[in-house]
Amino acid sequence: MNSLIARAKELLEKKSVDVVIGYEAGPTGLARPAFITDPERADKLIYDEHCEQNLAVYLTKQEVKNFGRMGIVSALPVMRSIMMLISEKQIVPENIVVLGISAEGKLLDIADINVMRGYIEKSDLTNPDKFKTALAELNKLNQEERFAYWQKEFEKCIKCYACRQACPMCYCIRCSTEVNQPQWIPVQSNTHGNMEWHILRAMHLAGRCISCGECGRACPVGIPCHLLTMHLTDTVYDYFKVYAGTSENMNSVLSTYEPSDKESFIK
Amino acid sequence: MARIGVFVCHCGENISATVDCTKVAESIGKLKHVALSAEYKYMCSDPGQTLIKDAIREHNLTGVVVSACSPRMHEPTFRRACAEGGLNPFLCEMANLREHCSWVHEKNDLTTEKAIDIVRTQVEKVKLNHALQPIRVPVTKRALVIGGGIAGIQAALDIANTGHKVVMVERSPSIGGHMSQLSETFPTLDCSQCILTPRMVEVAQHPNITLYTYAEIESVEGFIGNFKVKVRKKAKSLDEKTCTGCGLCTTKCPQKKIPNEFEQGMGMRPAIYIPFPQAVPNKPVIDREHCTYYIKGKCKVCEIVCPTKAIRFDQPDEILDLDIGAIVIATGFDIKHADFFPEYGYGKYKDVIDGLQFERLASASGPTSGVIQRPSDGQVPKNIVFVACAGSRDPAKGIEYCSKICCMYTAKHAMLYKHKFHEGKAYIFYMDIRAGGKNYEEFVRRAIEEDHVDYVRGRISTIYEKNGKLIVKGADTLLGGQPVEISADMVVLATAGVANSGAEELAQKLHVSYDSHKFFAEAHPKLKPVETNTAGIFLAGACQNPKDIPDSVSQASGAAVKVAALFSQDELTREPLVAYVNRMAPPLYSTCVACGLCKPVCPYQAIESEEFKNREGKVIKKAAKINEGLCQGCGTCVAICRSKSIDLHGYSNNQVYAEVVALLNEY
Amino acid sequence: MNVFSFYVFSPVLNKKKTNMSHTETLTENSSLAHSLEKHVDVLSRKCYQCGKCSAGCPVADEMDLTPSMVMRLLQTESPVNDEKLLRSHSIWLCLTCEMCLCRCPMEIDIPNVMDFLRQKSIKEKKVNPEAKNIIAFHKSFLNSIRLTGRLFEFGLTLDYKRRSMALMQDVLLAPRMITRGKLHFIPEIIKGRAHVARIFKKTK
Amino acid sequence: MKTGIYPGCSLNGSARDYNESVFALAEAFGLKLEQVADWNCCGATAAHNLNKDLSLALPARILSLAEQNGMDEIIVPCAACYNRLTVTQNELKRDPELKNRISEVIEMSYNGTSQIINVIEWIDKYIIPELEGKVIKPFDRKVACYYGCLLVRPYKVLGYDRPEDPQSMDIVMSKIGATPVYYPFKTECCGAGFSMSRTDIVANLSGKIIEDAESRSAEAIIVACPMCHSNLDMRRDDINKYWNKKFEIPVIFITQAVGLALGLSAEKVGLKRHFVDVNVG
Amino acid sequence: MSDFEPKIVAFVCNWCTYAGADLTGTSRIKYSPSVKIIRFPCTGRIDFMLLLKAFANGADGIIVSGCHPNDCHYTSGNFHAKRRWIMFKELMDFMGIDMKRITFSWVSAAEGARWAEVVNETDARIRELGPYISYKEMVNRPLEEEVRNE
Repeated sequence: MNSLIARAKELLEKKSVDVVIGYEAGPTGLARPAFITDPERADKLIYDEHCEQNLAVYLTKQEVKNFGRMGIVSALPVMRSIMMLISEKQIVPENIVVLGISAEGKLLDIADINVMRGYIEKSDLTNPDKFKTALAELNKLNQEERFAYWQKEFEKCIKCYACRQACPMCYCIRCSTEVNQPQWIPVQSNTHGNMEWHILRAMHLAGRCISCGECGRACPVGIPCHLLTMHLTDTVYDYFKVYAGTSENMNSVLSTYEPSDKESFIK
Repeated sequence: MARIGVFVCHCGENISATVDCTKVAESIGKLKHVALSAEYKYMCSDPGQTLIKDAIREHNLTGVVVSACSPRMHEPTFRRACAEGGLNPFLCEMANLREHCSWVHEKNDLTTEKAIDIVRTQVEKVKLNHALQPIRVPVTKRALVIGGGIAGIQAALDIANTGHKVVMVERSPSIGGHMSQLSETFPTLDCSQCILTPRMVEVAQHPNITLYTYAEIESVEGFIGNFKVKVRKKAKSLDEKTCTGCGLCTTKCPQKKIPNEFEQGMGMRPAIYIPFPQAVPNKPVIDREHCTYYIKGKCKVCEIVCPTKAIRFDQPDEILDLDIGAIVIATGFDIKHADFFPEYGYGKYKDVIDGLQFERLASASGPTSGVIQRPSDGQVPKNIVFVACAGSRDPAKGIEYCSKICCMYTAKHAMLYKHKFHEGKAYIFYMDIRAGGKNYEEFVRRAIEEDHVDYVRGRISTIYEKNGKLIVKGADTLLGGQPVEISADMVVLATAGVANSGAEELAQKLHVSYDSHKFFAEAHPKLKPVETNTAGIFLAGACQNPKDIPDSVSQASGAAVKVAALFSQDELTREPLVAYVNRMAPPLYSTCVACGLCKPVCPYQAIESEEFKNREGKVIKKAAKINEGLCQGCGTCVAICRSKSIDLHGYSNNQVYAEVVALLNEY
Repeated sequence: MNVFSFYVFSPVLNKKKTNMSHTETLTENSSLAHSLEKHVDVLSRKCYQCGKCSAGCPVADEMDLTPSMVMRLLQTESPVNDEKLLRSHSIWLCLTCEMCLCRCPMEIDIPNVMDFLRQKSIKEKKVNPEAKNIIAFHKSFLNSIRLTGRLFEFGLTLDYKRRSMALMQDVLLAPRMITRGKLHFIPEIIKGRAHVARIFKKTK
Repeated sequence: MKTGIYPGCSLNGSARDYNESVFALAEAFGLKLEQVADWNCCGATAAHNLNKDLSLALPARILSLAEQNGMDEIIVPCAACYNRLTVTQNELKRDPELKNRISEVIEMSYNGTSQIINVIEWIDKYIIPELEGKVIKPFDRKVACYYGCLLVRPYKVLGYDRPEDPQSMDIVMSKIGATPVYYPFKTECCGAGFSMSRTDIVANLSGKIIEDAESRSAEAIIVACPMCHSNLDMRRDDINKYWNKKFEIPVIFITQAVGLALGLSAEKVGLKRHFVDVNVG
Repeated sequence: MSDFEPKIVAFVCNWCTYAGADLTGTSRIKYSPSVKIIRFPCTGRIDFMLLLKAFANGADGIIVSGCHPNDCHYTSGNFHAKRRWIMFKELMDFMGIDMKRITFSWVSAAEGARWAEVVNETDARIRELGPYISYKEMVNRPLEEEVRNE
């Protein structure tokens, strides 16, 4: 990815950004996030199939914001996250420079937000194929089986909230899990409390999830919690024909409405 | 340490017949924090209320639960009682044992158990109630009336006569609106000008009314009782103080070929003009678009001839800042010009005109001074065809709704024509005659029976010109759709009434909602036809939907009363059951992250954004903030807020949660 | 082959059922309005009888039921009126000039309704006797195509005369057409003739 | 860009004149017009009156053939065929299930790729731009442009010009020096397929059209539809008999008019085949 | 299941369904006492978490009801609720939570009789389904039983 390195160097030298958020090779050979502020270190940047993490999560972190203008290595999910974060007033486009990466891993020239929007609109916004199958499988099960399946999964949950931390959309400074007046989510970890947490999380991401699958990847005990939000992503599209993170002024599905909204279950 | 008083009402037999009130009182009495649990035959009676008041003092209660009828019935009663007893009224809740229990169930243990559950739930809730003070907002006692048509005039006069100040803003150079263009008015056929002009003058002279014509609303901020309105006074290029309205300039202006808006383009006017003889104010304005001086840079004839030297070519627009307490929207309607009906040839054939043009033709002050003549050759039409629903009830090319006024004014037009020209023939092609008003049906009958107007039930398919005649092809559906062909001298299209141009823009400035046709939307179709969903803004006249004069006037008076009622007090007090966004000590300030997702949810634009600055004045935190004046307490924002930073007084997260728990668990 | 005999002994279409996409429902015991809605997705109930269709219809004064009347009768959903419609002359007089649809405030596809009624009328053998010539012409027309793949005007004329018995009609026209080279005696028979014939069979 | 032509039956027979004028124009501007190989009749009114599937299948075959011939667009001079083909293309586009059924019937694959244009669109596209300086005999007459039904309706499907008071023909005519008169009968029906079965109706309707044109002192009626032409021209005797008048106004195909303006001979554009004489002065 | 007395919680809005239920009372229409009402200003206020809490606290069925579309006292609360319930229902289905136990309905202030129907219909359905054992088991499962098997 010399082109990427070159671009990053250039940006840093020109002082058009103060930090480039990207990936570098970690000790185990796997990729880890890198925050490059010195042009000389730009050549540390890599981009390969290991670079899965959604870096957009850092854009809202104060310690990263403090750097100043941020350049960020962005595959499609990151770009969509950025769109959502702009729509939700968490970041200002002026502070972000996108080093876009195409699906083929090539550096894209994302001159400005319009270009990015154009690129996103052209891209496939459905859930990644690897998850589609999983979703289909689950949908095949009957209600009891599904309930059993998820109970089994949520038994494992240790309430570490890694799913929350990994999600660029979970940027609240106080998560509702930390509310104890009333105690919406039980502190200790037990199956139904865990389930409540995952429902809460999924609902809060309804129409906002950009299907990066980061939450599932982050889970230390391997709960496929990303399927919940991704299922809602499908639902949102089925009902309202929108995908999250397609423009910098998305209006959130749950805070808008159309009188013509159709459902079949309200009597 | 909560001390709750519970009062179980028998409501005569109404509750005690099926619910064992004694058992309820007893078992509730056992609950923690319940200082007293009493029962009484009629809690709402005087002795009943006294019981509560005394109990509050004796047991210095921190909360009261009255277990009786529906809170929708007596909540105010008991809250007042508590207040009189020295307890904050919002520390009183009601358990609905009558409508929701005793009346809908049989007498048995289950019913009594349910009653206990209901009361327990309210006890748990009331423990978490907060003492609230009613919200007080000051009221600026000045009303703004937007639009100077008959509705606006009526509203302005009515408000002004209650002794309150009124500002009227009218877009055109004169007030009067569409009514001033009308010849006669149905169903009485009295002259429109004669009944309107006195009112117009009254507006101009009323000590409480400030009139701004040739002016438009620039922006509106604030909320009920406290609006901040910017008004743009467009430059009239004239010093109104020195101008005497002699009108010399208008006669001398060399540019005379401008289609006259007031005459619906059937007459011409100069570039400096007074819209019509009875205009108020009766002073000219320069139409800069057409004025030779503004186009070519020379002329200034008006300036030369003006005896009082009142012309001001370099006059700029003026922006006025007004503090307003209440707003009446009376921007009226417009007619949909029929050019979207190529088959009717409106605009192509001179003698195919619309209803308003006919009004001008029939008006004594009109271009033909009341003689109905064909625009093409000035001939008096020997026969004339009126086409109803030209655009109305036509989703394909026009609008789907019924414009309401056309049936009547078309009947009137036909009548006026017949009165002026007896041997003439008048056909009206209609689908239905909608004459549901006082003396309306009679009026239509008169047109048919006495004036021999020919009503043909069917729509016109096409109109074309042939040897100076207009061939009108219609059908008579009462004869099974038999084709009818009339060779007419003139055709009048009863074109649809539509929202006034700019209505949408204005609605957005005012944050009031409007319907799919850009008409302003009322707060409730039946019970709040005058209010908008924004407190303090009211509707009058045809800006809501096409209306005739009587309807517009009565609605205007209605709006005026709403405003007067609002102005009758110095402060508004509102139930404090509103939402609020939490605040805490720096550096957090609030757990709100200002994601703004609650903003679009609020139907009242009550959610604003507050900025927190550090010493250098740099914004270090943004958070949502609820405007108590606007919030109506629906709580939708509360349920939307992910970080639970918003909460609602009276229905707080804590309370509803406690209710759920209490309702389902016995302790 | 002798053109004349070729046509005179040609099989006659109207012995067979004329088919269309909505066959399956024709036996269904439901009102015309209902099957219209179901199969050509035309809602007769949208019509509020403004009569603009009748007003603009070029053949309205020839019709026994004007377009707006047709819509009204459909709305009644009564067997009697449905019968009336299928036996009416109007449905055959409709020229499909589409003026009605073009000007209908509710955009009701009346031409489509007419097609539907015509086809149903034939299917149920309720064709109005006065319309026999019109149908005869249509059938001769289709017949001509079925046999040659293209329209053979001369053959069409003869076949039509045979069907309609209007033997003397246009005898003066023919010679002038011939002198202007507007009438061939030999049909153009396309290569795909069999193919076209198959299409006819399949759409039965 | 390969442009094919679907003449349709009339242009092969009763409207040979139209056909000749189209090809004359094509020749004059060196435009290649290849016929859709082995084309069949579109089914016209008869088909959709009696048999819906057939009325879709016949045009579908034509369109598929055009696709097989690799034609990106096909000019369809006959308004009736133009209408049927376009309607079919539209129906099949709207309803994939129907499309499959029909392509099964015609035993050919159908994609609806070839674009259908009528004769006026064709003139607009290929001739008007080249017209500069080629008009040697301006068609200096008052003309009534008669569009008929099938060129403009159903508007939602054809999307050509505008349903009321269309202009495209008028524009072309004024480009070759003619003066179009105001003419409210532009889109009234001429009686169409009733030519034989209900000659009386045709005589009545066509009569109105002619009468109005004459009353507006038009010197010619310009048409772009063989059916309209045969009704207004070939049926002139019936019309005169019905109205018991002597209408003399000639009926000219727009292609013929353009041809004449280019200085092509009356024979060349097939004028000699008309029933009502046209004096080419 | 004869001795089974279902616990059903009704979350209703103050302006339509609560008033409707009042009307049921004033018109003395009988319905099952198994349903107990919690009053909200608007369906827009009803937090989906409360539904879960209801189940967690032993509810066997839930009714959520408010103003018909376009009738909302606050003009749009019920529309927002509608979208919320669409999402919620789809998610619940996906997680195998028994949606047959939740009734969503619009009941206006004029529909007293309808409220009784909604209640009785729900009550009957819940009685048929029996107590929500699977959920209760999950909730009541003691901590030590919470195995951690990766």
